[in-house]
Amino acid sequence: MSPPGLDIRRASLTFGARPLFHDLAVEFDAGSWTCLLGRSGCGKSSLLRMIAGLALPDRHRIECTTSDGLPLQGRLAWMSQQDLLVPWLRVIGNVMLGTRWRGRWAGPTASEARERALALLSRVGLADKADAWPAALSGGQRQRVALARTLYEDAGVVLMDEPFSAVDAITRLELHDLASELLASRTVIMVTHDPLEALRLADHLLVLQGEPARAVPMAAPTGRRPRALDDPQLLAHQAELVALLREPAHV
Amino acid sequence: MSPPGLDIRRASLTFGARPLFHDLAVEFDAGSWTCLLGRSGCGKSSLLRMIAGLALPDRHRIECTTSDGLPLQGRLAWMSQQDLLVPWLRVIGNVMLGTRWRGRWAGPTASEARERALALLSRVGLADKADAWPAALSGGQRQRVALARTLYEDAGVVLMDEPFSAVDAITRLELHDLASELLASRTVIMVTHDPLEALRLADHLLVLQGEPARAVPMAAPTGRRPRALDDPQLLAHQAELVALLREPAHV
Amino acid sequence: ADDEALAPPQMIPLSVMLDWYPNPVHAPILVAKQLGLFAKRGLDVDIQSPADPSVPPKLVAAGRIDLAISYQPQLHLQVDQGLPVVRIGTLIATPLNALLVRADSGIDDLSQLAGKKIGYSVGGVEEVLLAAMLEHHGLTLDDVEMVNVNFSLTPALISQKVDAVTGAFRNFEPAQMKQEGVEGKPFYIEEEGVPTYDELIFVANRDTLNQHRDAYRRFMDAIGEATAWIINHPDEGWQRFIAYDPSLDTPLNKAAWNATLPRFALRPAALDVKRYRDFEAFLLERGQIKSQSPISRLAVDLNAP
Amino acid sequence: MSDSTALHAARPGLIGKLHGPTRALLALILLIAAWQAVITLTGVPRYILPSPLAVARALVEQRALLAHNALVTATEILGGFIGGVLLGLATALSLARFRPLRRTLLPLLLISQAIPLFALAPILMLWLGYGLWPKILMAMLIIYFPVASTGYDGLRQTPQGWLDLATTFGLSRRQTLLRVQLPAALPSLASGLRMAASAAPIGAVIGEWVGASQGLGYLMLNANARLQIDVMFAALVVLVAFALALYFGIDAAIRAAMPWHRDRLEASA
Amino acid sequence: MSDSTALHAARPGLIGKLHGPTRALLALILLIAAWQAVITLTGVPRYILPSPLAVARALVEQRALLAHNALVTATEILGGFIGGVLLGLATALSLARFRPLRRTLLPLLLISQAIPLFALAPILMLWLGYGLWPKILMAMLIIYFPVASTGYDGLRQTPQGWLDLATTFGLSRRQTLLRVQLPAALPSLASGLRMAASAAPIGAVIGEWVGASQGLGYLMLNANARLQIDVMFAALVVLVAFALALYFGIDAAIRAAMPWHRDRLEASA
Ligand SMILES: Nc1ncnc2c1ncn2[C@@H]1O[C@H](COP(=O)(O)OP(=O)(O)OP(=O)(O)O)[C@@H](O)[C@H]1O
Ligand SMILES: Nc1ncnc2c1ncn2[C@@H]1O[C@H](COP(=O)(O)OP(=O)(O)OP(=O)(O)O)[C@@H](O)[C@H]1O
Ligand SMILES: [Mg+2]
Ligand SMILES: [Mg+2]
Repeated sequence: MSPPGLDIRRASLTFGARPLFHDLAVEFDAGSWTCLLGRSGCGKSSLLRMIAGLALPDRHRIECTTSDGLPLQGRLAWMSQQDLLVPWLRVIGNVMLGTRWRGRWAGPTASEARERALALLSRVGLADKADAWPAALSGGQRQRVALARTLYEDAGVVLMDEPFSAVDAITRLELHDLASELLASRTVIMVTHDPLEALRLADHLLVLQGEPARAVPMAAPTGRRPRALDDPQLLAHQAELVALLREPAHV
Repeated sequence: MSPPGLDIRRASLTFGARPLFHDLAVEFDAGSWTCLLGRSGCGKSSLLRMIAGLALPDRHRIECTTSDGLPLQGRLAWMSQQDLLVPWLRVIGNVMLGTRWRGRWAGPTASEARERALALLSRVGLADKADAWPAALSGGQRQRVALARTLYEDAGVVLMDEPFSAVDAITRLELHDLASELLASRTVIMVTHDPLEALRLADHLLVLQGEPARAVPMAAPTGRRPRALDDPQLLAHQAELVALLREPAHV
Repeated sequence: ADDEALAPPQMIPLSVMLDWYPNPVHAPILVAKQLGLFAKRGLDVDIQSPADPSVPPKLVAAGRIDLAISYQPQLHLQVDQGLPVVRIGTLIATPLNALLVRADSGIDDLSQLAGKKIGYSVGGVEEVLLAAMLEHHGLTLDDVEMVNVNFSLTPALISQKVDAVTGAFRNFEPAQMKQEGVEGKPFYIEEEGVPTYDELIFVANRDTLNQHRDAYRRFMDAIGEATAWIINHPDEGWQRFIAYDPSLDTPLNKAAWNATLPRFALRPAALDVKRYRDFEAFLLERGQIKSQSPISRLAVDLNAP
Repeated sequence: MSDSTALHAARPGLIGKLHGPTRALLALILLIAAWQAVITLTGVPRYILPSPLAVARALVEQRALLAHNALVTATEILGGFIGGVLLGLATALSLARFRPLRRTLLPLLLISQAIPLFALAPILMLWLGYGLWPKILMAMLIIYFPVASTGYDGLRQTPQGWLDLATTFGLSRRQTLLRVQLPAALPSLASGLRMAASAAPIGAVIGEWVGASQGLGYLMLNANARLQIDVMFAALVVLVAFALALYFGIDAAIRAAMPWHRDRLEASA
Repeated sequence: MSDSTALHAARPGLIGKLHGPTRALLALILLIAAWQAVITLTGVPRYILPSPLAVARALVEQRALLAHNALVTATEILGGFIGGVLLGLATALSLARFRPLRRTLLPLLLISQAIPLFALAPILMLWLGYGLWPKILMAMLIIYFPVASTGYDGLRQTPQGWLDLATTFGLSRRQTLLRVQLPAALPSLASGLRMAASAAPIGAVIGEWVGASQGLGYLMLNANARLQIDVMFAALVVLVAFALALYFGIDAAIRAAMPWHRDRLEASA
């Protein structure tokens, strides 16, 4: 299985009279991990939605080509900024949501699928919550279930919108390791607000900047992901990244 | 106006057979800023709810005494982990929610109150969104409205649950300044997952640890809040704090 | 204008409730009003109609209205149940009730009803009347199937959902069938083993009768005058009738009008005691009422000394 | 290659245009066609189901009669609707506000709903006479329950977070009910209001059956008793027109009252 | 000093116990008291409103008659309820699934709702005869609309996020409808089901009034005509008991079908 790269062209989005971006063009290499940063409200989540082919309330257009020319549909997993757990299924059911909702147990049997979901749950530290209702989870626990659900999909292209924003620093590092491992050769586009997180995980850094926004690329540190926290490159890059983020939103 | 300190004693919370904490005792000095940290799911949000006098689904008890002996009610603002914007009011209405819902314009006139709300909105960078519906906001924008709503309350005791988790790094620093300024002499209890954030803002650090959890205090850096990011104390303390957080959850 | 000149200064208000929506059987009341015969006698009569025929006697008993149109068989049940109502006059002096079949059904004799489906409307005594008719022909209720078709007697019969209906009015339903192109064939119940009775009567509250006796007397007097006038002038009567409510002017009502004229009581205030005795005995014998009542509890002759 | 160019642009206009009247008209034409088809196919006799043409003729010929009676019924419907909605709302709020009330009042409510009105009719008439009020009361009774029921269900289901917020804001239970739970219950209540709007005419008509000397319900029964089925159906048509007008009016009012909801609905329509 | 020791502990048990039957019993006692009070205060005569005692006596004395007719009506109610719910659900799903349908079917639905059943009843009777089916159909018609209406409203209001998730999961519209929107609409649908449960008996009774030779509605009409008001009210009592049983049964079923909802409700009760 080799995940496709994505070539985004002429992405435009306007809310009312306000163009968020106009004729944006970005390329995402196959199997690479891109971190998308930008000021709050600059359109990161919206861009992710457009790539995922989701509806937006106002005028928008996008041309999205895959590197292998096959449709993206069915090879994509999306983790939204909200956890989107469904209250009528227990935690385990929420992790296996894709399988449950599609109703076909493609390949593995039901018990194998369940095994895998349980394994993922214990990887995100929630083995003991498999049979809990989502309503009985803390904010960070909910986010971890949503992460497990996304990883469970085992998709070639993974879009994640601030996936670690609600967990504590230690858990966050553990989840970095987990995600790096499980998404090793996938095409990942991840929105984050944490510069260090971006520098640990990304092959490519992309900062949405200005209005209408341009996508400003920045070189990522070298070396295997996830990079060690004490990697001296990180500190060096961090200053550069923060400076880039600081640039006035209104050009 | 001098805000009260809080003396929490014999705080106990049990979900089913699982005691989250038992006979916890903490003191919050009048006018001090305490940051509460701890692993995801350790009970931070629940503790905040208990202090705020909110319902919890299972057995719990708390004895909460104020330093001036007056009731806490009416002097408290709570910002939950979810933004809790109400969809049927525009952004400005959500900021002034307390005034609107209570229906008495205690002291200031309606237009003065509105002025203040607008000023707060522009401080959190959303001046142009005052008349937008909450549904048209990004995640970070919603959180900023919730912050503005909390600050608008102008309460003596302020409880905030991960108030900056959804905004970008730059905005976050700006909001630190804002909150430090407006909550200068208030009694603040803030849950956060970002050690640096805690070290910038806190007079006292408190780590919830173990199961049932104990509240382990840690010395905060000295100097005026918010401390500069390049304050050498921060880095030194950070290692200590992370080590404290790393301690195994299950004792 | 002459009538008004004669009217006493103080008009007595009198509320009268029909048994059902206005139709030709109510002609004497409506025409009396049209002709000003009530006003002439110092009565200010207010006419109302219910959607449920069982309601008016109850309202009379409760003192809510003064007079109601009811049915003699019902009167016996009402008095037996303790309602303080009493008959003070007669509107239709024969049964109107008939058992109706399609003319093309081949039923010439009620004994042919064995195994048939018979529809009936809400009546309260329909079953007893039918039982009497069947027994008269050597059958019992168990030989037929009874269906309560409520107010859809004609449609049920025309569309052959039932083989016969009972509780049909002989002046109305056959005309209705004819209008729809189906010939109906009535069996008159008083010829089939049921004692004869007054179909439509006026009832008043027995407890307050004496207070109002004079007004009621004048009321019945007006009814008598209107009846005579209608019979003398049937066409003018029809015009007065439809003038009461223009929506009454339908071919069906016209047909029913002619069938109804001969059935009006010509001496509406007069009382035939024997009818009430006989019918009460009939109901008593069949267990429909618990006990016999003194005749004065059932009916009065307002003009009796 | 996946291309979703301009997929979701500029739809609201089109849907907006087709709302309300046009929709209803379309449906009406369809209904009349179906009606005629039933007659043609099943050969149902005209004293049971008259043809659309016959009914149209009755509509024109009896317009004065219909108009007069329609006015009466319209008054009853409107009065009943307003009264029923107010009473229903008050009940829902009381049920949500006072816990002890719930255990006893709710079953009573149900009982009131399960009693065929005809059984109560003589009682109502005895107390209220034959005027406008018993009919308005009947319409109220019919409208009352959906509003009270959906309103109560909506009030119960306020997301806990907002209730918590209200608590920390120091709101009284009454304030919480009116300012937090009530707006939060609007979508659910809207469901009940729409249902009530379409049921209101029936309420008035039943009221008229119980006792009346004018109104569309009276006219219908009266015409039915005389086998003037065309007039009866003409009255029915007017009645249905009322119900539709009320429904779409309420629907528009609900949309106007929930402006924040509109974008979302149009976006997902 | 504020002390909220053990404020919210161990409540569910108590509330749980008071649910359903006990609640209903309490209400019943209240109702009977109110009933007697009305009689005592207003002096309404017994042939219009009999005393509770007289009705109780009729209940006992006529138990065989009542039981026989109740069985018939129960069958009709149950059949109508099941049919109405299924049909209503199917309609709600179709409306949510096929956009063109909405514009035309919805007004038709409204029209069907606005037509007093009595007007349709004779037509139905003539087509279907006087057996069990027309009554079941009548009960179905009454139950149908609340279910279809609240179901559709619920299906429309699925939070956008779940729909988006379904899209990225590659679900077909049908799968989305059945697996995402339907469970999300359960609370709203529950509201409609409760309403339907309390209305079902009326449907059956109206069916019986138009043509029947057994059943509680038939019995009521007959008893009313014979001035056996106590028997009529006894039948009414049985009918109301049915409505209550159905309501609380449905309510319990709904609670069982939404276990995730239970905690929340109990927590905020
Ligand atoms: N209704 C409930 N029933 C059972 N357990 C619950 C319930 N609500 C919360 N919990 C449990 O209580 C614990 C504490 O929850 P809380 O929200 O206080 O955590 P937290 O410290 O704020 O975590 P986070 O950092 O992830 O927000 C969690 O482990 C959670 O599973
Ligand atoms: N329905 C809508 N109508 C109008 N404007 C909208 C709507 N939805 C989003 N927007 C605007 O679009 C902009 C981009 O929103 P988006 O959610 O993509 O931001 P973001 O970059 O993800 O921000 P954050 O970091 O805060 O999550 C925001 O300024 C928001 O106000
Ligand atoms: Mg976002
Ligand atoms: Mg929390």
